Amino acid sequence: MMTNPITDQKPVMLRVMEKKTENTGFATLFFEYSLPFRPGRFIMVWIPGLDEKPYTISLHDQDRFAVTIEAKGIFSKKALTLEKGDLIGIRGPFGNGFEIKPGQSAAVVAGGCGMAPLATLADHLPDITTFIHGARSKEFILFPGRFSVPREFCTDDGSLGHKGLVTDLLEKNIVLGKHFDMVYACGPEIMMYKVFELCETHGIPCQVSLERYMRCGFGVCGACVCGKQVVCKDGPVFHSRDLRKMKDFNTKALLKSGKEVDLSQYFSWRCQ
Amino acid sequence: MMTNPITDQKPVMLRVMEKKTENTGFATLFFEYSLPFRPGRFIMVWIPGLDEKPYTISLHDQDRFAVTIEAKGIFSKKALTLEKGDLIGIRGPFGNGFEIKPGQSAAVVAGGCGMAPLATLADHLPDITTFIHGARSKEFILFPGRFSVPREFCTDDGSLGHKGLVTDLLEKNIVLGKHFDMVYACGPEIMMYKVFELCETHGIPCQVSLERYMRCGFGVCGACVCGKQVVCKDGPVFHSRDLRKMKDFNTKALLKSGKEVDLSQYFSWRCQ
Amino acid sequence: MSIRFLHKILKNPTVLASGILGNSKDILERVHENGCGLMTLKSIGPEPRDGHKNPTVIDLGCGMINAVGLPSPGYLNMENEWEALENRNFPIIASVYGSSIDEYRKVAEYVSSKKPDFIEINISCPNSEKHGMIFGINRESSRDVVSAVKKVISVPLIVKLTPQAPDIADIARTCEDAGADAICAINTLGPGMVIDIESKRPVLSFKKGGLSGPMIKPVAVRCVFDIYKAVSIPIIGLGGITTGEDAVEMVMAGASLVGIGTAVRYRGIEVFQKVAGEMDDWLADHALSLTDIKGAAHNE
Amino acid sequence: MSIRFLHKILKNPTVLASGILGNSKDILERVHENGCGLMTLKSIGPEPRDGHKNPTVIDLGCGMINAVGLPSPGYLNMENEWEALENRNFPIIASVYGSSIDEYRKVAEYVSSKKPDFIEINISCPNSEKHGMIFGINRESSRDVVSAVKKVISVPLIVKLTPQAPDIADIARTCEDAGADAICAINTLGPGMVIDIESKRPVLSFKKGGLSGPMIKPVAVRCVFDIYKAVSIPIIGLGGITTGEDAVEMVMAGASLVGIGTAVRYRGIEVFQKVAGEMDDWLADHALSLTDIKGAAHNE
Ligand SMILES: Cc1cc2nc3c(=O)[nH]c(=O)nc-3n(C[C@H](O)[C@H](O)[C@H](O)COP(=O)(O)OP(=O)(O)OC[C@H]3O[C@@H](n4cnc5c(N)ncnc54)[C@H](O)[C@@H]3O)c2cc1C
Ligand SMILES: Cc1cc2nc3c(=O)[nH]c(=O)nc-3n(C[C@H](O)[C@H](O)[C@H](O)COP(=O)(O)OP(=O)(O)OC[C@H]3O[C@@H](n4cnc5c(N)ncnc54)[C@H](O)[C@@H]3O)c2cc1C
Ligand SMILES: Cc1cc2nc3c(=O)[nH]c(=O)nc-3n(C[C@H](O)[C@H](O)[C@H](O)COP(=O)(O)O)c2cc1C
Ligand SMILES: Cc1cc2nc3c(=O)[nH]c(=O)nc-3n(C[C@H](O)[C@H](O)[C@H](O)COP(=O)(O)O)c2cc1C
Ligand code: FES
Ligand code: FES
Repeated sequence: MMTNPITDQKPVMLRVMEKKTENTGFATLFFEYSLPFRPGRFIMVWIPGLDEKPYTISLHDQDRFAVTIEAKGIFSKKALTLEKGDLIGIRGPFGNGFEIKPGQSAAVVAGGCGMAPLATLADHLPDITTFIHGARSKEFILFPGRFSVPREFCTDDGSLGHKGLVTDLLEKNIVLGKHFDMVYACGPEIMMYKVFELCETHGIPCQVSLERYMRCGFGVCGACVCGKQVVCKDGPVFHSRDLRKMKDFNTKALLKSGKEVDLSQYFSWRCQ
Repeated sequence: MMTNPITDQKPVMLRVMEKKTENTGFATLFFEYSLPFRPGRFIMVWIPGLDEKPYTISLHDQDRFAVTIEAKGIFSKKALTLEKGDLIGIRGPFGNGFEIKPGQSAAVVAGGCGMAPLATLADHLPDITTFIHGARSKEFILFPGRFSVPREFCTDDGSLGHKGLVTDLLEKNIVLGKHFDMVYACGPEIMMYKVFELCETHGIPCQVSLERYMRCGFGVCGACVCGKQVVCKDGPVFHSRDLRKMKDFNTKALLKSGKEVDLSQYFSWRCQ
Repeated sequence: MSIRFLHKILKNPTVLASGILGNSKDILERVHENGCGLMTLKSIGPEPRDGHKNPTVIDLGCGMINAVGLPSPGYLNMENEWEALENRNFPIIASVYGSSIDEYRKVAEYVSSKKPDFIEINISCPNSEKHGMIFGINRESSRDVVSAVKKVISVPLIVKLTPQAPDIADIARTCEDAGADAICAINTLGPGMVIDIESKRPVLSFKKGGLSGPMIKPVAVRCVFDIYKAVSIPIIGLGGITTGEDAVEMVMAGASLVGIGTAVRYRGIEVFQKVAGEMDDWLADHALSLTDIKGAAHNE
Repeated sequence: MSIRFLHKILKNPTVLASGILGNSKDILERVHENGCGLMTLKSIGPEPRDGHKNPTVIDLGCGMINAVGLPSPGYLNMENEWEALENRNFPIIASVYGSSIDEYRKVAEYVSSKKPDFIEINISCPNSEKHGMIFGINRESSRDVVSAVKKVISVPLIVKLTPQAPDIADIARTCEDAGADAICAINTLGPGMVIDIESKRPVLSFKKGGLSGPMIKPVAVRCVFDIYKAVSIPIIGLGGITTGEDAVEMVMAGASLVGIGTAVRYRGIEVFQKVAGEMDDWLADHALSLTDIKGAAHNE
């Protein structure tokens, strides 16, 4: 089957080329297709008859790309029942992606499924000096053996590495005198906020990747706004210089209805 | 005023840059604009509130082009009242244009206003060995002094050159042993038909430029069909190999209503 | 990909849209040679009409706008054309318009005597103040014109609908009940208007015109989808079809045949064989037949 | 290019279309900072609604198709938003929808108490089986909803119309007679449908959706042209406006202000200052004012 080019216009159906179960409740779907790519960008994944949701590109090389999905609600659970050869609709990529400057010494801080966008960053970034990954427990650690840079782990239950938060490890590194030109973080919003605060305290710029409910993916419908920012278009990656002005960062988000609510209320029905 | 690019889509208004009265009832309107050009192509000229008609490009150089219009009906008469600075709508160019092979020895045969498309051909064609121009009388000879190749003239009233038809002159040249690889002709359809017949008799290929009532200019509406040919798109220039199969050539044309009539009836309301 | 449409076997499901390339036998023959399965003539009216002054047809990039103004020699002035068409080796639809039920009946009855394979009544043309449009947006007038024409013709009747109808499915159902043998949808959309801002004037001499081509495809697909749910007679789906994939989409919405008009602009007269070939290829690639995919978008 | 619109002076004639970028003060403020003269809020309804499942908004190249499904927190659940908007330094239109006259009245009355600069009633949304559309295609229902709402609000009333009305000028005139202070035209066109042929399913979860963007501009211009002839209240013209030239065209058709929605996709939030700047430049080049060109396409 010849595939039409994937664009940010109407979805194009692609066959799952391979499916890899990462660990409890996570799987990676591979597609044979070369997307125009930058780490941190995302695609909209459509399961006809069900729904369409944004997913970060978690792997990208010459002739394939992948998304890594955590089973949460109806959609992601259904996505994980897909098998090799099944068709899925894709449009994109969307969003800005991470800002990368060669030669910068960088820390990468991933929480749970927040590993997905950071994985391609780590694949592409030459100068990671610290790579921190936190998860609920050992079984939830993504992509073992993938990266050349070793990760420092932490888990909620202490089953692997430090028992505690990724910010503990980041702070330790900073306090121990390690120099970072940039910190990249993705995970639960509260975690990203804590990373941001820590970075501000120590005068280190950071970039985090936000998540909001999305419809269009290209900055028109307003579903994903966060203060003055349009997450799908201006983001999903935001730099410290933006975050300082984003009073809704870690405080507010819009429900599907457009209702503005506290983040806790928002995440009570959204993933995490 | 910045001008939008002229295309074969909606008309773009251009200012008349210069107007040159050629002689009794003829004028050339110049425009400062560089069109993608081939001799024999035409544009649609729109006078807002009045009508839109096809005109051949009668001059083309680096940064300007021109149309040469003969005052006939309401439209062309109105066009000739336009002055420098007036706005006129233009879309195009349309049509195929003449087929030109370098190194071919060519005869060019123009009748009246049929000089217009042949003028740019003569400007571009290096190897004209015979250039014949017929007109009603001396005052109707177009573009004096323009061409490097001298013209052989003929007039209906004998006021300049041979008294008689362009085909007389063409035949004389052939009979005298002049060799032509190609004959290019434009003028009244009956004249072009006679040129074609003469060429067929002597085994010389020819190209003629036909005229039909036109609407779209790009081969959709069918106003201009001539047998199996769509004059605006497949033509207006047709080669002997087409003409042989075109049983409507010099016999039939469609009126505005789409009614198929004899050419004489057609031209009783069309120019010439 | 030969296919049966009512009483006729066609070489493929492509149809030349009415108003494209005209009525003379030669050009229709060329369209047929270029792979078209069924040729519709330009709509024929009761009186000779020159149509509007130019500009009448303008390309807009993702489609066209036109207000040709229903030029027609008038149904009584086409003897040459009918004579030539008598010896045709291809199937045709003769399209008919009028401004009253009487005119439709009169023209259709005469045209029927010339034995086209089908007669289509254009109750949807937006280009003329007086003609057509009114019939296609109203249930009663649609019914009356269809039953009047049906009584006087001896070939199957196709009714061509306008997307301006507030409920096109309802009109289609009404036409079916009144005796239509097939539906053709859609005619041009709109009307629209394009103003030239330098001259401050509408570009079309008639000011308003109908939209066609790729930009109307979503509306055409929706109309065919709605009509398919409402009727059991076959549908000729058209509006923006340019590629085999577009044609497949239209069939999935419910079309039996696919009309092509504006795409002649973008892909030449060869568009018919190209689209038919692309449909074939797509079906072969997917190991499906036309029947398999007809109306497939209606499955849950 | 500051301009008076009813009782308000706006910095320029550009208007953010309803449903684009939403209702929160911050984002509207950003739109204003990016050069927009008047910001319309996403339509507010009687009940909380999540809208349809995705896909809801798809780009088609020469425009978009959407069936967002009128998501709304519900008019009683927006206290945060209203509170924030109280201290705004920019003018807004609050857009309201309902599925009955009572709902329109109830929501509009409440919204009026929050003192937006204008209230717009969306009697034209095609995205929901139940809501809106029906009002805008019918003369009686348009009249009734306009006069009902007019009675209970204390800010000027704008009525947003649908191009699906068989005679939009007639609806506009009816609305004017019923007390509308301005007309907004047009809402999305269609509806349309896009089918994915591989999965054989309509791409939008709601199947059908409204078309917007460049491909609907000719219809929008024609509607504004028709309405301008029929009414004397001002018109907000929108549908496909992407450049200053598009805006000038819409003004020549008869618009007083120009709405921008889909073009945010093609030119970013900066589209407002870009379009306003391009309009200014065009007018300066031609030594004309907005007033000079308003309705200019109507001159013979
Ligand atoms: C830019 C971006 C990138 C992303 N990248 C990834 C990625 O790489 N990997 C990944 O796994 N996810 C990613 N996500 C998140 C992803 O889009 C989905 O939100 C996630 O997969 C959950 O979707 P779901 O439909 O399965 O869950 P949902 O259906 O949204 O369900 C989540 C939880 O909330 C509940 N719930 C759902 N709807 C409601 C409701 N209306 N009211 C109350 N409760 C409700 C469900 O029952 C479930 O427990 C990304 C999001 C964004 C914005
Ligand atoms: C490809 C192409 C290239 C052309 N190039 C040129 C060119 O370079 N220069 C040029 O001068 N012309 C050219 N023409 C011809 C041109 O398009 C016009 O046809 C010509 O200018 C006459 O137009 P008009 O409107 O002035 O005359 P028309 O209005 O067509 O009138 C011509 C004559 O017919 C009469 N008439 C008009 N309409 C009717 C009717 N319905 N019934 C009865 N009588 C009627 C008029 O009164 C007048 O006497 C070209 C045509 C084609 C197709
Ligand atoms: C120039 C032009 C002329 C047309 N004339 C007619 C006509 O005479 N009768 C008719 O029923 N439809 C007419 N139509 C409508 C087409 O048949 C067709 O319904 C419409 O263009 C949509 O199809 P398309 O997008 O493939 O062009 C015309 C369309 C165009 C572009
Ligand atoms: C995603 C989207 C959502 C919309 N939501 C609304 C809405 O809630 N209320 C409304 O009156 N119009 C809504 N519209 C219609 C627009 O306001 C506008 O009328 C239409 O899109 C045409 O303008 P445009 O071509 O500039 O986008 C919406 C349009 C889009 C594209
Ligand atoms: S998802 Fe529509 S604006 Fe971000
Ligand atoms: S002018 Fe329309 S086909 Fe030639």
